[in-house]
Amino acid sequence: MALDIWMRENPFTYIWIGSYGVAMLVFAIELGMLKNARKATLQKIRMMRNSGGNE
Amino acid sequence: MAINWFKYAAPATFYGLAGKLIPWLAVASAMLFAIGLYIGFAVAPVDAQQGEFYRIIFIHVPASILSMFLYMIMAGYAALGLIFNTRLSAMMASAIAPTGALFAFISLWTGALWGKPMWGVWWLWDARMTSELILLFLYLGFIALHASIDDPRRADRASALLAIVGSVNVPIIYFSVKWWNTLHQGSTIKFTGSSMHIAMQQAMFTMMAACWLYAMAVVFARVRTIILERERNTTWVGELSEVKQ
Amino acid sequence: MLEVRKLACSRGDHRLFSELSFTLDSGQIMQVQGANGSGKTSLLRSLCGFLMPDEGEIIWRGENIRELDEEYYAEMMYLGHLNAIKDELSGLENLRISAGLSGVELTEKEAMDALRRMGLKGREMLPTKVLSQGQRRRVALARMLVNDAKLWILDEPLAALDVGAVALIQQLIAEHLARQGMVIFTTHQPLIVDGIDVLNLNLS
Amino acid sequence: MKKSTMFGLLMLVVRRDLILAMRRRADVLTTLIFFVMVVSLFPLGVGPEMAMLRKMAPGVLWVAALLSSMLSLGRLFSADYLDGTLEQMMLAPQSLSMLVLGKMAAHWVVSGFPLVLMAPVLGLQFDMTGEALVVLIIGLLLGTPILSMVGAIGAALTLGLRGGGVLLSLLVLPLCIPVLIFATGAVDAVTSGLNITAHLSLLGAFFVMALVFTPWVTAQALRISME
Repeated sequence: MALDIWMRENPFTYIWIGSYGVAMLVFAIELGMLKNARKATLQKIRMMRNSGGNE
Repeated sequence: MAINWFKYAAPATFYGLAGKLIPWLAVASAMLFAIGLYIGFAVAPVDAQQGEFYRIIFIHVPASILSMFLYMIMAGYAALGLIFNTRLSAMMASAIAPTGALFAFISLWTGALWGKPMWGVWWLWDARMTSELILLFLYLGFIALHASIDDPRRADRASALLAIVGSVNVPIIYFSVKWWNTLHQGSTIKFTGSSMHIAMQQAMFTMMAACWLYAMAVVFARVRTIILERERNTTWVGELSEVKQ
Repeated sequence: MLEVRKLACSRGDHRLFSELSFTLDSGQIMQVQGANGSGKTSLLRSLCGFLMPDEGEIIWRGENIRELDEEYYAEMMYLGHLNAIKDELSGLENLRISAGLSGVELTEKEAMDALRRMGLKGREMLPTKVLSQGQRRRVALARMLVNDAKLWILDEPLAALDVGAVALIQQLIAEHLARQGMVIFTTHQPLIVDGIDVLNLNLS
Repeated sequence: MKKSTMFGLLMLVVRRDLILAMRRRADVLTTLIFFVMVVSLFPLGVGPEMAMLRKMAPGVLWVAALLSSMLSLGRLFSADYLDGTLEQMMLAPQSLSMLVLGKMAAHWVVSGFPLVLMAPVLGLQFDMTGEALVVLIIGLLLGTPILSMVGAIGAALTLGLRGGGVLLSLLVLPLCIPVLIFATGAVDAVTSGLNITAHLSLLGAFFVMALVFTPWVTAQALRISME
């Protein structure tokens, strides 16, 4: 029950780290994955175009 | 008018349009998040019943609402793609799914964190939380089905059908769970609308708008990658400046 | 009768063929030729309505086969690579079921006669798992004897067959054409039908 | 040679699938044995206290029925897909939905109905009352066909995919939740002396809805998967 007491003493830390922190982390991961996917796709296409000759 | 719509329904046109919109959406979303958090934490007063903990709902409620709406929008795009065989709608459907699933996850996570101080338990088999969990399962099913089919056209069409079947089921599931829930336990703590301070409402709406804009920006960005992937053999992709460099 | 207009098909990223047009009339036979992977099977599967072509349309008696649906299927027969026979069932049961699925109810005698003509006398009642590859193919091809379809679509009908069976199939095709039927087929073996010109469609 | 009617074709498919099931009895039996085993494992896991077991019984039986029907669903179309029979079914001169309905019916007779027959015996293991057993069986009779019908959609969508079995469960199980809720709810209601008509009529409504829509949806899914 230590968590319960701590939670009531530090509600803002609990809210920020627990909810908003996790939500932001999720958003950050999603954005990171998007950026990565775009980079990888562009790279793949460039490689494909270069190897396939400029048609 | 009709011509315009068809023009934007072409992946090549939409790619450019989405590319122009994304920065604006992103900036607006970030600003609204900042404003919403400011109102939510600095302006809105402490709730008499729930103390500070109620502030979790500023992210929890928008996430829940978005996860449900995104599923419906996804099913709508899926149906469009299946009926009219438009390529862009199918891509939109598969671009929405991961974002919807993440919002469902955020909703469950923050719901649990709100539940602990309120109810004393992390999880309650309450109608809304259970439905949200099932919604997450439906999203995961859609994503898993799409991912396990190699042929993109079959993947689009099969998962579109699944999304439509799911969207017919979502209300049935919701009401079943709700009915089951009232049978098995008494009333749970409810947030009565009248007790909501005006600043709380403002914070909620601002956060909601921010989440919507975020979702749009992310979905557009994802759909752009999908378009690139699918259209990699076309000439217009070859002429893009980001491909040429 | 059968008209293909500007058909285009692809497999994944790869465009198999495009701008493909031809017509086939009663009493005509057409062989689809092309190297492996040139889209022969895909063309036949589009003609069956399994594959949705990227572009173009397939017209039967003046209407798109997608709209005709069951009316079209009542007039066509498809024999693919797969035999569509069950190991656990006997040749007789298999034939009666596959004919039944194509809308024809066979009496036991009709099915027996068909199997005998295919050279399976004495093996009609055996479960097909004990039959050889060629014999199983014969069970599948026995459907050519017991249907009244106008259009036959045959994908490699001669695969795994011996000389006698090949001659029989050629004879059956000739009979079908004489009844004003139509045939589209692919093959890697020569298929000669006496007195009739085989139209050629080259995909590669 | 006689032309077959729509009903004739439906019966042909049912008869064929039943004959095939008879010749592959092992498949049918394994599903049933799985059901019995899962149900029998529960008391070992939660302890032999009768009051609790009696309360758990409908839920345990239903979850076990759900899982065992998932096992057999994977085979619903895959054998016909692999040997080409499914192609021929799609070329039948009657609507594909009808043939699909026939396959669903045969699937239920083979893998749903035995569970219904087995349930009372297992219910006695959990000390269910006679009244509760009757309601449980009515619920299973109405509910297990829905599992076959909804499951067929999933089976058609996952046709020929790697790891199709697990994927199938992932797609179908969430859709079956309402059936689970109302079928077990009916048993709960009768044990606490409440009226069960609401539960059973809702189950009946689900059954009719599934009967109307799922064959068509499954036929569409099969067409997508065959491309």
